[in-house]
Amino acid sequence: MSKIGVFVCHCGTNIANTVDVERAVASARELPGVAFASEYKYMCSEPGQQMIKDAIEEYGLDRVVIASCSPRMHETTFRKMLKDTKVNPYMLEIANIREQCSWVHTDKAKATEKAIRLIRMSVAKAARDEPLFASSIPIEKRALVIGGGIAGIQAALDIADAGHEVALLEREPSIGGKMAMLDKTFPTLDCSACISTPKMVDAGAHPNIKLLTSCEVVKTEGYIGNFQVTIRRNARYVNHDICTGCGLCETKCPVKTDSEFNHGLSKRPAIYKLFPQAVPSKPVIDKNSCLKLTKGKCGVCEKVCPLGCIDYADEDREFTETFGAIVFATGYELIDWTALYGEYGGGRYPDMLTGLQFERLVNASGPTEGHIVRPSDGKEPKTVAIVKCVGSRDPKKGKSYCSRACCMYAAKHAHQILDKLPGTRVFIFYIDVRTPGKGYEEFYDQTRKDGAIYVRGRISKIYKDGDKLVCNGEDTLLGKQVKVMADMVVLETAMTPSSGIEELATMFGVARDVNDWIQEAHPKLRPVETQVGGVFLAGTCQGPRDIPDTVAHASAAAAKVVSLLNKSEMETSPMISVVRREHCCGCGACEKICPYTAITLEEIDDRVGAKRVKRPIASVNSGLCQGCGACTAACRTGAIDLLGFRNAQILEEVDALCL
Amino acid sequence: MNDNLAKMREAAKRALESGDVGYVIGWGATKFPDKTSPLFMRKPEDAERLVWNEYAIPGIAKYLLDDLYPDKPIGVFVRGCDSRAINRMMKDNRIKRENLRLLGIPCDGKDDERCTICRNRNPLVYDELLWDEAPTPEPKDRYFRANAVEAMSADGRYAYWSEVFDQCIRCYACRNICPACNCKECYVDMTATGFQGKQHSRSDNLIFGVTRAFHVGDRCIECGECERVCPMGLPIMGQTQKILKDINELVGDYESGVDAESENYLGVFDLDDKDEFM
Amino acid sequence: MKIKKDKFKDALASIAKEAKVFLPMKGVYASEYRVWDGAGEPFFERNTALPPKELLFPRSERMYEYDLNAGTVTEAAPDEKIVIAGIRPCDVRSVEHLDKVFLESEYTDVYYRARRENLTMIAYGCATPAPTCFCDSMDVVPTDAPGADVVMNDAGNSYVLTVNTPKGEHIRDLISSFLSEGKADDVPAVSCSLKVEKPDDLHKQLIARFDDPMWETLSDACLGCGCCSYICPTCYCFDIGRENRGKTGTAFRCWDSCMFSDYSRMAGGHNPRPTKKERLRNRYLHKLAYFPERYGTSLCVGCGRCIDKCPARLDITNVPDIIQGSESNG
Amino acid sequence: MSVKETNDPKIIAFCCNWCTYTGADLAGLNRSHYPENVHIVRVPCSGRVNPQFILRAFRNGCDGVMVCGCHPGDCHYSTGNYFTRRRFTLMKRLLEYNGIDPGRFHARWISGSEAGKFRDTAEEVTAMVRKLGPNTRYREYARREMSADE
Repeated sequence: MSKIGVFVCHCGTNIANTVDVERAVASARELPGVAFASEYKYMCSEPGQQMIKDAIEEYGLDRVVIASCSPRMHETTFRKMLKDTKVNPYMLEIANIREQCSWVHTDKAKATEKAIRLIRMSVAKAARDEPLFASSIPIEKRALVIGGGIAGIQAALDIADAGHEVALLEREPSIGGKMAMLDKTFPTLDCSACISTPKMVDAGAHPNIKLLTSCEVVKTEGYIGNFQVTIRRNARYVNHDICTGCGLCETKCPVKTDSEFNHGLSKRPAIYKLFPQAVPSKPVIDKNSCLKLTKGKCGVCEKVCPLGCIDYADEDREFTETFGAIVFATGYELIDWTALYGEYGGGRYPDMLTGLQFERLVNASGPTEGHIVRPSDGKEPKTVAIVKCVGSRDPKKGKSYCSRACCMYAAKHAHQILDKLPGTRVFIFYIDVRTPGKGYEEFYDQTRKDGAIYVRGRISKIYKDGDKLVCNGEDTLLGKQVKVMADMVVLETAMTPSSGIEELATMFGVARDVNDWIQEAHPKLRPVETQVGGVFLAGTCQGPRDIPDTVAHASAAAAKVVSLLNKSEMETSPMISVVRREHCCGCGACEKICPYTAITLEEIDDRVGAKRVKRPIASVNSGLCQGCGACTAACRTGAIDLLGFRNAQILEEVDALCL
Repeated sequence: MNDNLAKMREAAKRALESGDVGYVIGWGATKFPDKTSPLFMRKPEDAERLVWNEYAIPGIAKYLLDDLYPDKPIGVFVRGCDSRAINRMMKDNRIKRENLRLLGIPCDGKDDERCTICRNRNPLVYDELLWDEAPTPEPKDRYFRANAVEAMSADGRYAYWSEVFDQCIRCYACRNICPACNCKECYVDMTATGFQGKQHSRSDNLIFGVTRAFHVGDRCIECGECERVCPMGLPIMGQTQKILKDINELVGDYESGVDAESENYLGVFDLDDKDEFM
Repeated sequence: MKIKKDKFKDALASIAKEAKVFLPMKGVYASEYRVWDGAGEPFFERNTALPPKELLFPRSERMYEYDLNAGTVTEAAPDEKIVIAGIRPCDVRSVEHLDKVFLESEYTDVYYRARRENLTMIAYGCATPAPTCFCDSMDVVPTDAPGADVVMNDAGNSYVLTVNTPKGEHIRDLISSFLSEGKADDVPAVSCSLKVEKPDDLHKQLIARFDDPMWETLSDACLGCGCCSYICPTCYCFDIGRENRGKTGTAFRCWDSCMFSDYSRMAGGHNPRPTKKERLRNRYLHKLAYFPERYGTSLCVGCGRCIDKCPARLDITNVPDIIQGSESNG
Repeated sequence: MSVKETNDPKIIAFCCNWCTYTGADLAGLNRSHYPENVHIVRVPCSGRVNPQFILRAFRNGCDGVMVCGCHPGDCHYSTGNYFTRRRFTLMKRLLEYNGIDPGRFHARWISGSEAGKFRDTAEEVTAMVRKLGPNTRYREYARREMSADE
């Protein structure tokens, strides 16, 4: 028989005014299994706690019921208290007789009766409590940052600076991401490369950072503190161990193919660095355009390379490493407007650029060395139309959300045009202008003063007339149709999650929102965590944001990673699911319902008659299980149960209420 | 002897002679002409005892759970209903396809009310088909029991089910024949947890009835075996039909056991599921 | 003595004044011995789906109630007078067997005894054995029931009554106004179509063949449900449980079946009868070997219910057939 | 004491720890009053609630049952309540089909901030169940003299 101690709290007068505490105690004393019952003014106070400890000692109690405020208030307090006693901290039940009784009822007799019932329910549950022990899992003190844009670089640098090893993984041949493509950054107009390339170099040179460029995640197992991640390094065909990055090969390569970095505005060879300041500053061969690799002819680069770095036989290689924490910094892409906006020509007119193409065009290291000219004929435009919200805030054709950065870079683009080509007419078509950031509104004001013409309204159609791009739309403020004969159009298109995010999220069991951005654990309070322990978020993989926000987000994620990696092991809640092997039939219903992929089917050795057999049963990964109990309701047998909330315990509570 | 029976005997004999299967499950005669009993053929000559007539009604797939780790594959004659039972148990990870040798026998319908709602006379999974498929006649009202009960008042429904379950003797034949009731241990026997009272009282019998239905619910293959085996002749398909009817109403066409891959209704969800809760 | 069939219900009404009368009746779903409501028609054409044992040994029976607050235990003492009118001779025999178990062994079951003492059986001599009936192979005479208090046989437009016991005499007195003189010797003999040949030492031979492979074949199709046990008039296993509500509660017993896998499972998980083979063998041996060894008579009365209702159509008569077959072959 | 004498219904509410339980606590902080008949059983997630709990509650003497959790999309465990929704949509219909009055079983989404909704639901359900009177269906009486089955 259990020896339960019941302790009823007055909470000053909070409880005692409405509940007859003496009666509740007297009634608790009569309950089966109760060895001691008492009351006190403030159970959570030092003397209150001491009283419980003394009673445990004196009456040899093995479990405790405290009738007091909500367990959400003081369950942790009392668990901590029990750590110093012989009673296991999980042999504790709290009857909520304040928030759910004395505060919501007025009739003292009835409230007392209810308190008695609530205590009875807790006692019945407590009688079935069992000692539980928090286990600890060791933490591998290494982090994997997936994505080498500014978010990934910042997170990696912060974690590395805190003294932990980081692998910075990037599927492109260089880190740098989208920020490396930008010309100037709003609102300060400092040169993007000037501020991002030093960070890239820092990351590349940091003793705690290992760069994994041209790499992709292919598989992952394990859980917080202990992720085994299988990574594929795509073949580079250049031995980076000996390559010095002299660049001779690039100059001799006969192939010319579209430059990804310049968004097709220029050509690059088949052996190439992504951009001049690439980190690592060593070329790779694009196997899809290399003549040697596609047709077996050429081999020029191999001939010219003074160090013999070229290795056409290079292959994709997979390797598995263990990490304690993962940071998603997979960034964004621009929506493919050409597929969605046929009325804008669907991509047929070369003088219509996306924002990122314009960034390359206006960039001093870009294809035109920063001269704003039309890609079609190299002429300077006299009239430029900038169209915002292409694909954003357009649930019918694109995305319903606001891409957040476009208002500001549209203003920046206008400013750059007016700065480099004074006298150009710049029209900005907008729905709203949103400038919530330090110095943002001032920048927008300045752009208008510079001469940018803001027209409120969407462009309904863009078509070519001679060498003009005719933009039809409505000025909704004036209620008038407008027509702009533009020489160049810049579409500020929506941000969307990077391709491949679905596979990656699925691999880690991380949830995505309706737009496929990674779902944070809590939109307000846990913005850099996912619901999967040990997987964190940095930057635009969680949703559109600009550079300052991205960097802040990345540093926040790094702080979370560092605080995790600073521990050598981590305590996990013992209130998790357990499987009774002899009852489990291995049907897998629980496996499918688990939101954390914490349940897997495991083959166990069993005997059936004289036969030794292997049969599948559900197995709970204590590192992943969060104790939600969804699996238990899916199990028909009741073979899987939740510690702390066992089926039998809940039924006992039901029964106790019904007495 | 009809041609089909000859083909079945031949197939069973061949399978047993080849040594590819440990035994073959079919139907055998009893002392009573209108009853057959599941037959386990172990030797080629046992095939001669096979019968195939309008009384070859009993479902035979469930016996596969008695021998989960056979040394050799088990031969089973499969009609449409047996094949759905097999899909069901494969989906629930209880039996393995490689342990089965499925001899497909398109069914001609049996002398049983429950066969009138049959939607698949032809086997949906098999290794060989012993004779040509024939179209399944248009089934009668799939929810004939549930529709009748739904038409009653709430008090009427309670009275109806009370009358049914007052007669239930809790022999669990319905459970034991059901291919969707395929747990290793039944919740009924988990007395320590106490989900099911052992008393043969109206309430515990009703609770057994509802719980059984809910556990089977989205997995029910609509073979009607639960009713056939009930020694008290209770119309318990009325419970499972109700669940299937609701599922079909909620998410559209839903059938269990037509393949071994489709997810169970209660094993998945849709963000846009109907929300009847405020 | 005779009673006109059209007076039968009036006679029942006279009995019903002092006892609860049960008749074999058709139910909505299955036939059983039901409380006669004063109007219902008897169902004599076949034996009922459910045997009469429920009236002596209920499916679920409250044994005692307790109240720890008051410190009281109240034992159940069934005291209702029951008359079964129209119980078949096979079922009468089953009651005789249950008596042996519950009353005549060293332990007397108080609940059974209380009910049994209050029970009067008016047998109905069977004129229409079902195809699955084989009582005459199990030493039951279909038309006679020496264990009954009164035996009643169909004689055209009347029933012929034979009184066997003082309880029977009491019934005769209750209904005397409806009786007329008549002889019982004109009852035609009735014979079951299903015949079971069994050697006299069947029980010895069966025990000798405890490890015979025949049990496997016999149990192949068994589903492991409790149907046969629950509709068997002589299966008497029960389980005891408690319905606790705080400090008050009830102890009850309810039918159990040796065909269930958890029946013989021990607390540590070991099951001495791990598969259906062992379980079916146990049931058959109990009927045909263990009981005869102990009480000198087969526990099976040949009512045929298990053959009729078994979902897999298992047939207990196959057991003596196999023994007989191997005897005649060997 | 016969159950039919009083009409003070017992109502059990299985509430998820993160939303409804918190909402009920907030109702307390707000000193919102509701009937004493509603008793909360704390569960980590509405997805933890096995439909068999509901049957047990009716069997042993509850007159009304509530299952409450986070609104769809807000589950602390991200997907638990989507399964709850499917499970209890079927179960609610099945209970009604078996003659349990729909007024006796309620599934509700109540967030941690919806103290008012919790109070209103508690009031509404209590009123409804009180009107229906004590539940006798699926009820197992512990003692013979209390048996009052229909």
